[in-house]
Amino acid sequence: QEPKTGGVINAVIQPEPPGLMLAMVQNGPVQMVSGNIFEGLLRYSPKLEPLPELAESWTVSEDAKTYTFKLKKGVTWHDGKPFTAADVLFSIEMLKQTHARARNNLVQVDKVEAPDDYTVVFTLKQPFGPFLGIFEVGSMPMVPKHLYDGTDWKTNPYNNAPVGTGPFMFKEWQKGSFIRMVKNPNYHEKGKPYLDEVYWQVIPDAAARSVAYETGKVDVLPGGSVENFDVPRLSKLKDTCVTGAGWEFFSPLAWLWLNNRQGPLADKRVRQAIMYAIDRDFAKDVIWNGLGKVATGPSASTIKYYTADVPKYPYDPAKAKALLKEAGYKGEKIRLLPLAYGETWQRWGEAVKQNLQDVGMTIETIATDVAGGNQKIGDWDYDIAFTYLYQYGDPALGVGRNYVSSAIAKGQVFNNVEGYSNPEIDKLFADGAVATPDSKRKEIYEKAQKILVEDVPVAWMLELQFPTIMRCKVKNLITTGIGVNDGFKDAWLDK
Amino acid sequence: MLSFVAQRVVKGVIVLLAIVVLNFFLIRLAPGDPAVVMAGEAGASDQIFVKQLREKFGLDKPLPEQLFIYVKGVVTLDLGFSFRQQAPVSKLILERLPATLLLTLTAFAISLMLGVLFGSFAARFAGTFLDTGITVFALIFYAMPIFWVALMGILLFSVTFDWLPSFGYETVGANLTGLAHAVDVAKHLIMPAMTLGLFFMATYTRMTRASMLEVKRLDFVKTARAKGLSDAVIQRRHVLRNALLPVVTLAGVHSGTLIGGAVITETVFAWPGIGRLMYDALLQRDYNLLLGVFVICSAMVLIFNLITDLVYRLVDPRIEFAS
Amino acid sequence: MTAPPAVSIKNLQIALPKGAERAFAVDGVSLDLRPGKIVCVVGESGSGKSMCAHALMGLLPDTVNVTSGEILFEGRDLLKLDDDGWRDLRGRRLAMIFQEPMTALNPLMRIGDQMAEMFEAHGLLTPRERRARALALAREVGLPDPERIVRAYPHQLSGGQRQRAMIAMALALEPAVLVADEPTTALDVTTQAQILKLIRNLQRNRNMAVMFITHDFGVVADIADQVVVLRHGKVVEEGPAASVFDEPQHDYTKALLAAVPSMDPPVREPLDDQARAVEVIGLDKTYVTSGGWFREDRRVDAAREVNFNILKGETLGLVGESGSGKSSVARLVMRLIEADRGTVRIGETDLTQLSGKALRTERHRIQMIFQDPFASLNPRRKIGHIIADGPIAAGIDPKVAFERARDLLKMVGLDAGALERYPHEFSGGQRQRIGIARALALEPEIIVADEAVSALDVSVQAQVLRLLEDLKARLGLSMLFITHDLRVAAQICDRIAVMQRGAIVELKPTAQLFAAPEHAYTRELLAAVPGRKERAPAA
Amino acid sequence: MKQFWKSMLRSPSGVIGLIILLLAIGIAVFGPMLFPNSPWRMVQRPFLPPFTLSTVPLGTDALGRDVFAGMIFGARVSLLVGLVSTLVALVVGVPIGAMAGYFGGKVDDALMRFTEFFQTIPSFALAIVLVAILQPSIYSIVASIAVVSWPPVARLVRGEVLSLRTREYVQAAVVTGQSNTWIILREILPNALSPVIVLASLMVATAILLESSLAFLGLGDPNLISWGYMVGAGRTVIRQAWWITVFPGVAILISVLGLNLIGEGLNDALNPRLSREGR
Ligand SMILES: Nc1ncnc2c1ncn2[C@@H]1O[C@H](COP(=O)(O)OP(=O)(O)OP(=O)(O)O)[C@@H](O)[C@H]1O
Ligand SMILES: Nc1ncnc2c1ncn2[C@@H]1O[C@H](COP(=O)(O)OP(=O)(O)OP(=O)(O)O)[C@@H](O)[C@H]1O
Ligand SMILES: [Mg+2]
Ligand SMILES: [Mg+2]
Repeated sequence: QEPKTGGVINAVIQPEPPGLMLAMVQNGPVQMVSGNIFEGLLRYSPKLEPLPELAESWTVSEDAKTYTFKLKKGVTWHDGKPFTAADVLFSIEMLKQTHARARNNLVQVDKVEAPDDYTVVFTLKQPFGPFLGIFEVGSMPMVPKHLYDGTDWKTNPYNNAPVGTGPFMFKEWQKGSFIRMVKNPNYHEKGKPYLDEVYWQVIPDAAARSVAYETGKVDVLPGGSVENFDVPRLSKLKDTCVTGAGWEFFSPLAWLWLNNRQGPLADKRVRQAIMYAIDRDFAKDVIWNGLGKVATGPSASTIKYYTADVPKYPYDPAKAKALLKEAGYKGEKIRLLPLAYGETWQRWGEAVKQNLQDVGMTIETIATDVAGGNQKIGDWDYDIAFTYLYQYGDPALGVGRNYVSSAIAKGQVFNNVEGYSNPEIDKLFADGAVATPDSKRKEIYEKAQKILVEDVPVAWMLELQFPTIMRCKVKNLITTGIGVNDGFKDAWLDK
Repeated sequence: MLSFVAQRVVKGVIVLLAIVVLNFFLIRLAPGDPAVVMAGEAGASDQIFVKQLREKFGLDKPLPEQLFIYVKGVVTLDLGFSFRQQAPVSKLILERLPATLLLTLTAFAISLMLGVLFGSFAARFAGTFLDTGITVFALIFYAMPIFWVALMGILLFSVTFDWLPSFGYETVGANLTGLAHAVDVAKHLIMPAMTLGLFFMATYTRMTRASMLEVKRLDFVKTARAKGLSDAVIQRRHVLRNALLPVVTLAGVHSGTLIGGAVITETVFAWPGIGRLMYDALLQRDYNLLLGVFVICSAMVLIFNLITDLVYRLVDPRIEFAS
Repeated sequence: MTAPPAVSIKNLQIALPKGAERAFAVDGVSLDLRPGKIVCVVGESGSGKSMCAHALMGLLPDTVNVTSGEILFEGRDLLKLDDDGWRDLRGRRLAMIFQEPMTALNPLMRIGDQMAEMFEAHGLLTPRERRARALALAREVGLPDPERIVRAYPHQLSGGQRQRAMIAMALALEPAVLVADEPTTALDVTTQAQILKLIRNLQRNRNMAVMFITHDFGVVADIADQVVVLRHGKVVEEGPAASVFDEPQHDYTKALLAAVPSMDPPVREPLDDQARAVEVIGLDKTYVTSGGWFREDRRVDAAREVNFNILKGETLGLVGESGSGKSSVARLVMRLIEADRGTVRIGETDLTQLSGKALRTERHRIQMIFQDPFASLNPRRKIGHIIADGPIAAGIDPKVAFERARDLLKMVGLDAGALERYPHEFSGGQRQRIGIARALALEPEIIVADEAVSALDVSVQAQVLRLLEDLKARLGLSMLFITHDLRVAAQICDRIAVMQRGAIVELKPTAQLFAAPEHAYTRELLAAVPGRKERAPAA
Repeated sequence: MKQFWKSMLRSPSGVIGLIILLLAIGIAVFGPMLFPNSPWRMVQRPFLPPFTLSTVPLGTDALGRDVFAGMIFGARVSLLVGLVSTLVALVVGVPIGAMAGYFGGKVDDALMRFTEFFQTIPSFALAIVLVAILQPSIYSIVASIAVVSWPPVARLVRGEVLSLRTREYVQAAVVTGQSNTWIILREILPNALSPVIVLASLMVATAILLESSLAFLGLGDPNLISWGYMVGAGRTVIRQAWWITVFPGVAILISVLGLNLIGEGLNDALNPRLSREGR
């Protein structure tokens, strides 16, 4: 089908982003909106293969230490200035200071050079397997040097009216109501974008979002914007299409932090007992309404080098009881910290509590709001705590950080919060990141997965799925592994 | 009278400063750290990043110094910079204030008008079926959670009948001006204002009723009857006015709290008001923004308290202004 | 000679609720009101006078019911009237002046507006005309500074001023029948004379039928055409004024007439050698009411350089026109309001210097009887408590205090059952007596009596005055006795101070004052005492 | 006292109110004993509509827990939160308002400014902050709700007292040398009672629902079930399963109705003009 041009789409954005300058703020909604205004050097297919965006092509040297990107010519910023390699160099310098994930991703980079206006060369200290996976717009957005260089970034007026190279230009933001972006007529991919305008509607209440969709006021409900319980009902509406695609790059995985440092949970058997005790199928079917997948281990199934060949923990309360007995657990009180992200997570917390109590554990739920919960986790002041994290396509980017002992530090809410420390795992992840070729990496990561699943440093629950609901007339919205985050570039309306 | 107002304003400013200081500490007593929250959202939580954030917001400075900086700002009408939204607090609040005032004042007017109306009916027909009916009716909107009433309203008027828009402040993208715009906003306003108004209505209904029954038995009502005034006029002019005092008091208290108290209504109807802003700021420990909202709310309440006291004086001439 | 009655009450019986002192407030009362005639209803306090009046207006309290009888007005039985019918009659054809001025006015409405409402109620005149009429009415009833008064609120007026406002309202539409429930009780004699003249004139000109309830026989003598004497809800005597005065038939009537105080002050021992009980030096008080946003403040000098003292065992009378500041002086002396300047000394204690607990313990030495009996009784407290609270607060055993309350009630002529009742269940005069009992309960050295007997019928009045005299003698009680009834003043006061516009214009021993008034105003007052022309009843 | 009960029992609204309240309290106290099953236990399939199975007469919630059991157990917490926090609010608010109104001047100023501090912060936000600081538990929740609910009481009482203290009967009490406490308690407050009763009987509902809002944010006492919690928890599935919110919602409504009826009866009983005759 030939794409048609023209039309306006109303999408929901939840929660309202705190800002739109992707280089400065990077939470989910910011990426979702600004991913259409800014661009990265690459995008990723649903299989997480790199695709060209601002970089037309790239080459990797034999030793896997030099990456050369050829930039696309004729790309202009929304204000008409040309986009060049100088912008890339500046962006990298800026992101190193403002974008924590980018900084981590760039630690392996020795230097970045621009031999000419349209070439950028990265030289690495050592080979880094996932290197080509760090150029997506959310991870490394390109910033206009001419507007930011030499200014106070924090108060730069363009933070409020961001200027990118993307298919859409920022037009207007009525705080608390909507964000409006309009077609970039000079977009470097000829003919794109097809849409004239996109409105991002801010509707803070989930039920109200469903209604807005039902009454035709919005056309796109990106993943996670309605309650799971509502998904089946909405899917059945006329002219409604649902897809779970578009999350491959992030692959959110939910698990329970288990505080490995102290108390009964320091015992591997108790942690295993927890895995057996929890009915994860129930959680998937009832709480997540059948969406998602029971996790088998530290890697989501969409992530590179995933293996299902690991020890299994089916729901088995009897076994859990036996293990507890074996470990000498005598009903010591265990504190459970649910995630205060709304009803689904609260219900899940209650279900898990019930599961654990059923096998004879004494559970006390600690109530806090999000900020208070973060503080407790950061202070290691918990026994069991809910979380879910993105995995960013490669175990070296999103998985290892949660298990290696170098990532243990007080005051942080991710990374190795559970206090698991295993030299073997440390080594495997260190090697895996720099190993070449791919087959070698695969071998290392599979081994790591087996060890981790045996040790149960945390209790993996579900690979979450956040389906995107939209009207069927919206075509081609999700074409890449990062989904709606840069989706409107290709989307068109079948009127 | 003018000097009374002037005095109250001066006092108000002092109270406001005290409130600022106390709130400053109160907010910080709550567990949670804005830097950690933000780091969490950004999907990265290494310590360098958190430290950077803390430095950026001045959270690394000792508390008294932070307080000093903040108070100094407030005195010069600068409410600081929102950590999370990266914008001046006063700008963020001012953006939302009109919508909030529109919603709350409308709701307030609705609740007061309906409340007093129903209350006087209930009093006039005390003990009858009508009285019971009004009581139950008012209590339903009061005791039923707001979100429930709101959602039922949406389902009925937006989904089933498609009469009223279900969310927002105006039709996005319609670019209406003048009267058309006003009508559009009014359409959006009806449901949230009614929801909120019906909630507060119960208090006024009950209060008016009780108070009127009390006043009804006073001697001057007999005088009024002896004049040959009609029942309606007696109720309105003699009974109601005298019964209004506690209603005015309560209205004063509510009018202020309404500003920050409409979180749920604003949420369900996606009304871009301050309640929502405050709620988010609170959950994210966006200290400056939260404090800013508190300061604005406090100022509003103080203003409303002053107005209440002046209205009191209008309603009850026996109350003298203390000087 | 007898025109057909405008109103004729036939065999009226009104039942009281359970727990009241008797079954029927009014029992078989019949009386006629004729156009152009004034019927004075007299009788002891609580005898059912007000009940008759209220029944005539259809304004009986909810808890009280008419059990039989009829009230005919223009051929219709008023008792069978529906709401609309009443509304049409009230105000326009039947008007009423209530007994208690403070509570009878809406505290939140300006006086002028309340007057104008009279016209509005019946859809007469334009708003502008109504206001003009209100002003004219205020002037007609002799309210001072009418422009200001119509803008004032009831609480800013003196008792007499309020009463005059009420009268103005009642007369506004020149009704066919006027029911006046002790309309001049709260007024000083000069104003009273004016009002009586006013009522008389209107009644003559408009051929109005008037039911005039009073216990002031001077007034009766001045204006009555017919007199009806009530006792315990029954008519005990009825007839033309002259015959009732000259040849009273019933013993009760005779007793009443005998109790009317005379204008001739008795001879009194001079008390010069006694110590000073109260000393008032240079009291000043100006009320300033803020006038609103842009209006000027309203200032009233309620006391200007007021000096006097009261000796031990002495009664100082304070007379003067309504609104002259008598109550204000009383309040200043009681320290219920703060003076702008000046000192009040009780014995050796400077009351104006005390505060807090010290003031509280000194307070029982000086007690007050309030002018407005209803307003000064807590509607939610039983009489027993109202009287006993003071002594209990002073540390007296509650049992004893209640015992004494019972005695006091008996002393003021109420039965013990009253202890268990609430203020609204009493008649005006009964409430007044409760106020007196309360003041006496603390056995004070000094009593400030603000119109303490003005609401009482003469027999009870005489009884109470005797009581006060007796206490005075027994306990060496001193008294500041505020009144506008110069007869009473003549009988009870050792000396009398005359007040006008906040200042004392003359202060002399009673006999001297009556014999040789110096100040023009004093002379005016004395001349206005009602019933002077009539043969002085035996003292 | 006897007379008080007599007149209370004479007013029909008072009787109905009392019956409702006693019933609710009875359920709160004895319900859990008769119904030993934990309301947290998942007993049936989720979203079972009401009146289909006799074992779970009111259906099940999102996790398959018995809504009826929740209602029974929830009564205890909800009534506790509602009644106790209202009571505390009254105990704090009435004296402060009375003193401010009675003494006027500096005392009034000081007390009102103090009140303003609590009154000016949006109550919901203040409650959240307080619960967060104190750590969520039934005690801290009750305390926080009380802290945010007393200012209106104080303001209301002050307003009434302000106008009552100029009445002559108050002056009469002053001249008989009664202490300020006595005057406030005996002369003024009884006459200011009627609006306070109304406010208090309404506050109970606010407290119950405020607890639910806190629970919604994860700041409820997670180990206790309450009506408010149930209402909040059913919120997101209102369109699929109305019964999860409606039943506890109706329970709240009926309790509040009962309390208001009691308030009405109380008002009548305390009003001497009505107490003699009834109506
Ligand atoms: N609270 C007040 N505020 C303003 N003016 C007042 C107040 N109380 C009294 N006044 C005014 O002060 C004057 C004196 O009043 P006061 O009550 O002392 O008179 P009085 O001599 O007792 O009169 P009466 O015999 O009618 O009772 C009157 O003009 C009255 O209007
Ligand atoms: N609301 C009431 N409830 C019960 N008894 C009442 C009520 N009002 C009046 N009474 C009683 O009815 C009787 C008649 O009262 P009424 O007011 O007619 O007396 P009155 O003749 O006007 O006396 P006064 O001269 O003292 O005003 C009194 O015994 C009084 O105690
Ligand atoms: Mg009377
Ligand atoms: Mg006076």
